Amino acid sequence: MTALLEIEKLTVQFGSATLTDRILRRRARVLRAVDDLSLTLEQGEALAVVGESGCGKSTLARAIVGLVPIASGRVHFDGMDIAGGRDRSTRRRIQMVFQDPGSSLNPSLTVRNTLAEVLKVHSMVPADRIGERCAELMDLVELPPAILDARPQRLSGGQKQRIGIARALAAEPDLLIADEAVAALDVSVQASVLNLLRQLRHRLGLTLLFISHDLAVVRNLCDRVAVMYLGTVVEESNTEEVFGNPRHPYTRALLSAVPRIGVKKTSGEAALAGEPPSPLALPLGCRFHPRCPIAAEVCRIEEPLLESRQQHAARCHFAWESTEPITIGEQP
Amino acid sequence: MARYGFIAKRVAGIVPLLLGVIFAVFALQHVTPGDPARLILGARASEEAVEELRSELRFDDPVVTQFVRYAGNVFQGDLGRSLRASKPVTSIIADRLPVTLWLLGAGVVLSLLISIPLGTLAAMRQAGWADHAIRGVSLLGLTLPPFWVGIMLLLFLALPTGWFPITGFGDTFSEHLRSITLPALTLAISLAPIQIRSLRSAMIEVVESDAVTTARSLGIKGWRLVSRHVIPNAVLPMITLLAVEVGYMLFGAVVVEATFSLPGLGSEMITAVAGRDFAVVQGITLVFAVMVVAIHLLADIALAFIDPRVEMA
Amino acid sequence: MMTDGPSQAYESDAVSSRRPLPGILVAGTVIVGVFVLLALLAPFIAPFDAVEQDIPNKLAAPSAEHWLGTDEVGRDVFSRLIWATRVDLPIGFLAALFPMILGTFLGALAAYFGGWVDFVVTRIAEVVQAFPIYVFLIALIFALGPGVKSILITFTVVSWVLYARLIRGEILRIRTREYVQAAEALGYSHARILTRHLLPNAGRQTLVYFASDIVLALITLAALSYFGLGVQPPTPEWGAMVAAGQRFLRTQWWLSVTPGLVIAALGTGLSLISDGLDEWLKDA
Amino acid sequence: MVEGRMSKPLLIVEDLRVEINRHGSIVTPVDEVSFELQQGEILGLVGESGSGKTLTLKALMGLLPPGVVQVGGSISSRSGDVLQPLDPEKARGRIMAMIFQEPATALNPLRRVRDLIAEPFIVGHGVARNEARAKAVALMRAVGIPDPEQRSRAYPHQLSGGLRQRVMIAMALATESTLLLCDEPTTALDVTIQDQILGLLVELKRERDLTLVLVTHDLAVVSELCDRVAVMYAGRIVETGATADVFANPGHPYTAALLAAVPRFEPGGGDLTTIGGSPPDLRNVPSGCRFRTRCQYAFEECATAGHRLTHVADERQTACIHPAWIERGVAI
Repeated sequence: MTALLEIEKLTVQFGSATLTDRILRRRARVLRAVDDLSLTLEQGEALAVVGESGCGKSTLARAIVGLVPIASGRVHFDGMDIAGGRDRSTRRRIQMVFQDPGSSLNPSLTVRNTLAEVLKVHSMVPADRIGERCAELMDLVELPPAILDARPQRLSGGQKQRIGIARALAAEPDLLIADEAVAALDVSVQASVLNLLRQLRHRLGLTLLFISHDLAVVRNLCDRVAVMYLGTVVEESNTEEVFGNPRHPYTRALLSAVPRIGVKKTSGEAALAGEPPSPLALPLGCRFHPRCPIAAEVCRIEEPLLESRQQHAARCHFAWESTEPITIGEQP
Repeated sequence: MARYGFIAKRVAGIVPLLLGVIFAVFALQHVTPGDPARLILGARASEEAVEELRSELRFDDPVVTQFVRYAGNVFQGDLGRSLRASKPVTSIIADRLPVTLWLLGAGVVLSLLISIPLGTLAAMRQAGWADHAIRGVSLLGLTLPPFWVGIMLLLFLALPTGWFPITGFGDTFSEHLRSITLPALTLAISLAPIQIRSLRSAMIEVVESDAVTTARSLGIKGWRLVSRHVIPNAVLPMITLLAVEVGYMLFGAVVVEATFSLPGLGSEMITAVAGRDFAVVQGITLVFAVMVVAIHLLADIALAFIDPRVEMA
Repeated sequence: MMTDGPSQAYESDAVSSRRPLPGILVAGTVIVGVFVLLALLAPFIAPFDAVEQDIPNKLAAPSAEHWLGTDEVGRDVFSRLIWATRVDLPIGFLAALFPMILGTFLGALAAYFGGWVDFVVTRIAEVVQAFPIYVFLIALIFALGPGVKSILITFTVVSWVLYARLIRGEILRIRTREYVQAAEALGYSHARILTRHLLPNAGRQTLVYFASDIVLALITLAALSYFGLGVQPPTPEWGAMVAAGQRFLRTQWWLSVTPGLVIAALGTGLSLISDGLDEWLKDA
Repeated sequence: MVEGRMSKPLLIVEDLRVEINRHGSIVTPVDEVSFELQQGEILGLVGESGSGKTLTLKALMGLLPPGVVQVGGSISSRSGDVLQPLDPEKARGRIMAMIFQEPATALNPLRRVRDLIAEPFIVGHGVARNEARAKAVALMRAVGIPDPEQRSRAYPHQLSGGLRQRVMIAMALATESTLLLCDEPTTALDVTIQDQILGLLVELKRERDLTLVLVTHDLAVVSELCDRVAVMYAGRIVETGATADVFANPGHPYTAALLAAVPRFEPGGGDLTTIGGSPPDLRNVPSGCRFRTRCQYAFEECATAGHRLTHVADERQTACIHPAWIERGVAI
């Protein structure tokens, strides 16, 4: 396998020093949504980025697609550096599926307009084949061609989400980024969209970056998982390794916090106390230490590095203290 | 506290705004086609007189110099002299301002007396006949020209009854009150429809809001619900509306004063426009603008005190 | 157990049932349509000329010949009301259209590009808004001189601000919508994103406001003419007719009353269109 | 119809029917809903969007939105040994309180937290203001808000989502109601915060002897928390029973399909089972069983059968008339 996407020390920040800040010589309120993050995505794999809201996973997705500017770091896509900007044809090769079916389609365009626009702008097919191609795309996402002439407000959430996928596929991307693409859907619809994504991935040889907060969904779909906390990756490995042998205390907490069918909660004990600190004021040392059940003195002082053992990386001073697998929340 | 920071920022922001306003007023004489001195004196004035006026008003200086001089004068309280009345513009404004303030005060109070009960009633009886009637009347009210409403009041109230003077402002307090009644009512009729419509939708939004539903779920009801949860949240958009409406309000005042020949700033402005009295038109325009800026500022300060969230803005 | 069928059934019934137009929108369109017809067909409908004087027959009471009587120089009031439609309606329309075009353009640029463009547009708008805008209108018309041309110029200079603020706010709101981000991800040009994805969706509120702004423009135009600053005599204009009739209020009251009613009727039609559009476009 | 089998139900709902009249066409989002709530239990009301679960809850509270009306059915509550019709106007804030989905909008933004929590004490129990504020701070501590003294002076917008939901819970507790109706209380929260809040609810229930109704779309949350569950589909309850029983051995094809569609927390991906078709348009519901158009077990009688929950075992009821499914429910 070769790397399709290589991210090195990526930083994305919001807000910058204003004029008043400069006059008053005060520290600018800069929010580092993604902080010194490195990640590699192999050709054809499905990598999940999981984490809670505010951890920067959506910003990471937007930075890769080129919707937010990159403050520093290297982003290499198929050998090209795209951190500083990209031309239209490179842009086409990275597409995104969004979260909210209610706002992901332009309400004033019919489905056909939406799809045809992609085909036209990027000259994907000759002009006389556009109608044909639209029908093919509908077929690809398992929707009847009659929907082509409907406007989004007449469609159900699941249908809209499929059209969002079709729009991305119309550009024939190499990398598809799905940002919480099934989070807003009902269980039964979610299942069918997940199945669709899995099929498409294998059929079209897509590389998939799947952003999600839902660990069960991730386990169902992805080969590899990266866990993010406060802007950076704290653990990364293949799915079974992360779920079966989590090395970072945050991953463990996350896994045991997920409610499961068949497990009854009998006490008020929570997997993790407190709430994440504001990304505007990151704690010194390890950024997880204020909530960490096993934090020691070193954690308050020294920020751990993302340390790797046998293709399993974790950003914790004690990740590899003992190599015994830790199992969490065993099913009865 | 953060809200004081917000207010300080807001007050500081006024200075460049006022400069912009003064510039716009100053620019009025420069957008006028032709020689301003000639315009002021009229076509039949002699060339010497025009020349004299031009050098007196220093129209030949560079525009920037003229503006700096004009702004300097304004900040010192000198708005120039009226050529027709040969008086300082400030003294004319001082004479006329009280009448306009009377009219505005009475008009706004009257309009709120109309709009608050009607707007609340319409919101509470949403989609009932009272709501439909109130919405219909306020929609019609939006379309009535204020001067015409004034004339109708004269025709159907003042003329048949003889209770209200048709023109003028009188000399005593009770005469003022009688003279101001119909003009204020006219102004109120032109302001109330917008207020009713906004208040209605604001009230409906608040009553249906999650926050009020929560309060009701806790058993809070009756006057306490209205006074602690509905009114404070509905007042916020009303304050904003009154501030936005002030521009329209002042236009209404100008129209109403002219209709009823009330000796206020508005009728003076119309007279000055007809007499091409530049300095007076500029001065009154400036006073009106300052009133708007002041009211916007007051509204923001009021919002800052009611709503703890403004610090985020 | 159950297999995935051809995904969810297509809600065909929902597609075929288009939402009906609100009644008030239809009613408003009918009213305004009547006025448009009056303006177009004035030469055929109006029984008399608009400006020809008939001094001996001045200030006549309503009669079979002069339905609404005659004015102070003997012109037929009914005819003048009809002819005035040709003046008030197009001027009112243009006095709202020009500011809409300018305001939408500037507001869209400000919102889309941000930075210094936004800074400049917002600051100018703030200054214009510091004036009570219709009073500023009087001052500007005073400076430019009365007449249709200065009316249109001043309306444009003054009331673009409201449109600019409206469209700017809407675009800033819609810009965060995912379909706009999708368009950016697809590498569409600025022009395409603005014209195809932002403006059609941001423009709904503008359209609603436009209809009600024509009412404001009509009333303001009438008021300016009432002051003698608007349309100049002898051209028939409703506001000027109210003013001319005011002198005869005690005796020939209909001279002032009828033009006001006509303004209110047209205004009501436009307001109904505005409210109806709002309702119709709200959840579209 | 429900026949009371267990002793001392706290609340009995019979044939509840709610209508929406929109542009002259009437839809019935809640139809023939009957259930009993036992003292001290947690009952889950679970279903997908549009199933009528939230409106059922709001009907109990008498807080249906404008234009939505309860047109039939009865709700009675027990006081002492007597069952009497429930008057929501009187019961709100006395015997029952509600916890809402969106803590960001559910709190009055203009009032300080301590005044929000103190208000039910003042209104419902005539406590003086200062004493009520002191009690408010104590409650804040009880629901696990750190630094309650200091936080009590904050405004809602200054708190995080998790803390706001704790404030919401404190407000409900301040009414000293023993019945808490929770409408998707953790849907807006992150998984670790959800874990904390669910734990808090379990603790509070035990400490204060509360009875809870939990409306949610999340089957796993139901499984973690609820003693009994009622599954809703298109406005009707299709199955009720002890949560563990229902989930282990569903007695209605819809419940079974829903459970199969949830991605499980187990190794290995693979296609999820989905439900064909989509929930019916409420303006045009199928006759008889509303699930029959999507049900692969449907037979002729499903089109004509009236809606009726049948007891198949102790505490188990199903609306399915198919013998095989009745059999399944019995066979525990």
